[in-house]
Amino acid sequence: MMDDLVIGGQPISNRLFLGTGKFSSYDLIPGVISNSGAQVVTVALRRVDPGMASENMLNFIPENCIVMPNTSGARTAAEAVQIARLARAMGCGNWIKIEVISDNKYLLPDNEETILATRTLAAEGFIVLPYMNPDLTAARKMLDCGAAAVMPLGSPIGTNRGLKTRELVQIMIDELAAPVIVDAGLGKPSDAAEAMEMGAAAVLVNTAIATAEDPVKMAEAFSLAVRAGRMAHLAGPGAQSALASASSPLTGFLF
Amino acid sequence: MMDDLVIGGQPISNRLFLGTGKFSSYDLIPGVISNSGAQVVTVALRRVDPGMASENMLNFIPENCIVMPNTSGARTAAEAVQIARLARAMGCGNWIKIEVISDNKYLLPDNEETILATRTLAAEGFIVLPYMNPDLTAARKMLDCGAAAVMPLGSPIGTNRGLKTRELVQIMIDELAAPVIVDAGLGKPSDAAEAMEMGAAAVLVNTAIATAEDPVKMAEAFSLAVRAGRMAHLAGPGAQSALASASSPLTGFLF
Amino acid sequence: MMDDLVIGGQPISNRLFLGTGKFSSYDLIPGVISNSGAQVVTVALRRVDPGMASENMLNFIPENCIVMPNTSGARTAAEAVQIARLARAMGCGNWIKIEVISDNKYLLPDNEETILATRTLAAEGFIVLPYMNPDLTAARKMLDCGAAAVMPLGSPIGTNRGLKTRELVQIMIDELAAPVIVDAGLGKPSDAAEAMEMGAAAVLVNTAIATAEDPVKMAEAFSLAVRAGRMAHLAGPGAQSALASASSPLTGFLF
Amino acid sequence: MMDDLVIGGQPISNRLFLGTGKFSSYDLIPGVISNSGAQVVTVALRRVDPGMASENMLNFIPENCIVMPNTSGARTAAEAVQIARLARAMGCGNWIKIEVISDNKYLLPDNEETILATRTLAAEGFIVLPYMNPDLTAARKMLDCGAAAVMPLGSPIGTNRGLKTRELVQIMIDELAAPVIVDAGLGKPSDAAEAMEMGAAAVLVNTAIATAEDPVKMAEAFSLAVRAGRMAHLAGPGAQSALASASSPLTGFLF
Amino acid sequence: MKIVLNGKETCCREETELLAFVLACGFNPERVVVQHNGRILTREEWAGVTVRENDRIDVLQFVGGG
Amino acid sequence: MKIVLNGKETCCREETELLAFVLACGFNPERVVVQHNGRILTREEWAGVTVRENDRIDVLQFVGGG
Amino acid sequence: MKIVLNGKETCCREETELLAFVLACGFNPERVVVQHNGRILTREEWAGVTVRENDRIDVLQFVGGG
Amino acid sequence: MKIVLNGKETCCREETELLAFVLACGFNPERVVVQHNGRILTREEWAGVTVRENDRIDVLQFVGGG
Repeated sequence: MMDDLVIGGQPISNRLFLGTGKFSSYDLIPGVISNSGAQVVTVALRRVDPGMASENMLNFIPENCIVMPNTSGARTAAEAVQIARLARAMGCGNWIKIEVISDNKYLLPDNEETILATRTLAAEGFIVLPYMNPDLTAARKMLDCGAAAVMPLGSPIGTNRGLKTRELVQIMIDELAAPVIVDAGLGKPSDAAEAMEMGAAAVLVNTAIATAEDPVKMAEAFSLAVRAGRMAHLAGPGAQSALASASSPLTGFLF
Repeated sequence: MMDDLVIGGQPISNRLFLGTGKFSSYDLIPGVISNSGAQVVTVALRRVDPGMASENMLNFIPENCIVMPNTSGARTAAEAVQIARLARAMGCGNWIKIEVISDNKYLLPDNEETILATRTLAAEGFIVLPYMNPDLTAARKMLDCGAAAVMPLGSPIGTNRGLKTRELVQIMIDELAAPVIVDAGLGKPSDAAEAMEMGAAAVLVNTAIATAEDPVKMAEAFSLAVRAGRMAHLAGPGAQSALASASSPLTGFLF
Repeated sequence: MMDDLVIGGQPISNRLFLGTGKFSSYDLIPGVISNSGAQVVTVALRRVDPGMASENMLNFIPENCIVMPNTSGARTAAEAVQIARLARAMGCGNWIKIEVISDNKYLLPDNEETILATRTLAAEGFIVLPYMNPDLTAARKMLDCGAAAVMPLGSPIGTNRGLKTRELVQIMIDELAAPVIVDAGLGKPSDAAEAMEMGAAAVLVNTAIATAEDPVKMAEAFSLAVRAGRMAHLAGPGAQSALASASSPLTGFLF
Repeated sequence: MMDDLVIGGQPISNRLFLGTGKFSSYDLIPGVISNSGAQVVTVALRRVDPGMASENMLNFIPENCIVMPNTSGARTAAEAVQIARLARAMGCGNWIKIEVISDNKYLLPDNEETILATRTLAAEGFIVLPYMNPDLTAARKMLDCGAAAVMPLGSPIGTNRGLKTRELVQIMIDELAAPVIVDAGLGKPSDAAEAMEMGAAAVLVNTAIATAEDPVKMAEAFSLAVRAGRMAHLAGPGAQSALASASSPLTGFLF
Repeated sequence: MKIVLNGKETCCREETELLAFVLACGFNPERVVVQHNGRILTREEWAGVTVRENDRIDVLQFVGGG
Repeated sequence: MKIVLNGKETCCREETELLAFVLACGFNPERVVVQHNGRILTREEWAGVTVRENDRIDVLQFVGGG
Repeated sequence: MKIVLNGKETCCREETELLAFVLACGFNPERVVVQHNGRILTREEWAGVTVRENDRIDVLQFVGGG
Repeated sequence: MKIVLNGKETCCREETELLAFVLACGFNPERVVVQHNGRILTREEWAGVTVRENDRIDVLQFVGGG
């Protein structure tokens, strides 16, 4: 398609990336994916004990989706690298969302370790999308190390607080040639639309959908908003002005 | 349809109302209407001089649209009433957007005169939608006078500044049983989505679409955003939190 | 003094007006007034029953303060007028803050009734300061009726939510020759400073001070902030820019 | 004094730090310092050519001020270290503001290099205050390396755009035991007051004062605002609420 | 004969029926609304109204507006 | 004898001058304002007004308010 | 015989091929990935690896995550 | 004799003590700091250092900065 986002050589027409955590039941996920049309879906990797009768996450994700495992649980680059390798051994492709977090309260990422992990994993052939604290210089380093895109946070993970970092994210979008994907914190479709209007390449949403009263409907709402924001970005918004300007003609008045 | 907005007895499924001013050519309007799916379309009434070879505005609006003339040019209730009556004599129905404005710089409305005009026109059988300064008490009076909805401004007309009056508009939405339609100032689809998420019944957009580089595409973007915002409102957004909350499980970590 | 605000012929050098409601004890009020240096102080008028051993509010207000009674409790212009006349009969001067409120949840004022009360009371020689919903046209009418200043709300009374109405208040300040005093909702000294930077003539603060852990210290903080904001307004702030501009010289670098 | 900020063993009672760049004349600086009461003053180090009859910057700074040279011009940790050592050789003490910047458009810092420079300079006995992109994890590393405080930006240098990074800065303040000083971008006294209310230990302001029409008056305005914000932080602000709460009593109404 | 058309003084040959006047001016009757001395007329009324000296006629149409 | 004091029906021994009534109720004349059957009285007028059966008396004072 | 399975000490009857171990534990080989003494194994390697005393085995699978 | 002063090639009559060089250039010793071939010198060291062909000398001072 004309306006596809291409990452790792794969064209992606739906710019809403979907996280699969926190849903009250995996059974919701197929509906969420189909209603949103998401093509990129994140998962986490966890130890499973014998006898734990957990369902296979992958059964709930359509074949044609790109599965992007994250490295949640990693506190260092080395841990992230190991988790990424394990994830790849699952045989679902070579995309990886790097998450290196040492702060348990706000789950803010460690950019320095994330740069290191990006270097290693990109060199090993992964399609690397690092979750990061918004920081132009750090983003440049990640891209220099081979990241396919950078994913700055809008606000802390799971807070639904929206795009609180817009000042720094806008600069990243304006200065970087690579895709900037806003990940974490977007709470409402209007937040996602705003990110896209600013020129974000995509957004990754999880909590806002998973914690909605009706996650399937909310997924569709986010999907529409992402399309709206992208379309507005392409349509070239009119300028803001301080003073009013009549929308009806200023001539031919009866009075 | 299940989620129609009903005004003046007419079910309206598309909650994006469209203004038709400021387009570089009327030829854009059919595309804008069809791409947005707008069902309610505003027009203005102006004197036309002999020999002025202007095209017939109405030819550019599909038959099935509701035409909502505005009373632009009115500085008093009496003037608004006369313009409304003239507009009705055009034979396009009895909807009227009351605009009474004495401030030429910010085009801010005169709520007091608007209340008076609402009373008269509602009594004469018009479907009255008053454009107003956001004000709960004034809105209550307009509704008591028979307004079918109230239309507070988001920011001054034509500024594209967005929903700067959200504090007062949210209160109106929460307290009034009647539809609250945000009119004026919305500059981007995300603004429209936010208004709808807050519970607005609809939004009226003109300048943001007419001044976009590609108005037809922007109209579609707004239409998607309005649907997104409405859907999110119905889907029940999750709560915001101050602290982060992991979207991946907090157990089963490898490290 | 050089930068005095003059209202009703009285020069006022301290632009923090103080409300006296909600303090845990009247004993706090003298400290609050002296630490803030407030010169205009509001009070309310209430029925007092025989045997109610309440203290005399006025004993806690220094002689040189201007006492500005409010008309709280009034739901109509007529009630506000009667309360104002009673307040004047107390013999503490002829200032009056008009409050006409019919909404008990958000305590939003009725601008239409407030205009009527302003007309009557100004004609009777009161110095009239109407509390109002921010609205340029309504403010013009109040001033035409003889108001000495207008007092738009920053956010609903007692919410400490700050200057949520800045868009409309800024327009009022820019367009009106008379003093615009932001009343209600300011929650922190930075809110007050911002209002003053925008060109407000003064601010009226009550809840933010009365509900602070240390009201006397908070009163001083507000007083400093009001001075800071006023001084900044007079000092002519530099322009904002989108791009950075080094604060250290761009020549003579070692590297 | 009771509320002194202590950095590098030195008690500082005035929490407005002052940058000295961009003033139209050094002659303004003594007035700016005395009117603001600033005790910490930044300077830059630059090559000087023979015959350049420039005045001695230090003559304009009172003896009792702490001079804090910055490392502007450094693009790497090594360059910052060399500039810091040169600055110390000037004999004005051992404070140093680390600035490592490779982005010339937004002047955003390089946190990774800044951490390295912090480690080296702290080990050499400098009192190190790194200018940084707001990032909790990077700040922790700087503090672990011996930084005396961290100085996240409010918005890009010289933009006067205000505290656009409040979300990330608030987290830093809440989580770090060390002083957080907001540096760069604060445009108005209300911005400074807000930073202090949030719990910032100090603010560093340059452009907003230097580009004001009256820099001496603006310096005083900032100084008042910083005191106001600090005092409010200590006074314990009351809570915000969604609903209104009357500031006058709800009993004893006449009507 | 002088009339005031849309607020401007205008010359007119002779008294004439409003409908004829509207057509003579080149207006499309389907798309305009007419006010005669401040009174709004339905299209049906045009045939029965005569334009006379000093009459005020306003002819309005819909245009793009917001 | 019944009067309405501050909106509440109240018993009163006998007709009395307003000033005496105010003092008998324990009000401090310096700090209250009085309305008699809806008419606002100055303090000087209190001595000349008699409180009678069914009169409505309102006594108000300043309290803390915002 | 003791091994460390997913970080917890676990008893095991005897030395066994990893593939058999995985199946015996009830894991679905298609949905898990296994790390043996810190080395990530492909599924093909499972048959050739023996689980011995004190080995560290980690078995992981995908779960919902953001 | 050529030296590099502040990054620019500069001519110099002859080898000279750094202190003399600084004074000859018109710098105020109290207000500048000097780097000689990349080594930062204390003011005390100036007297003992000779400026030679191809030396790199940097002379810096404080200026207004933020």
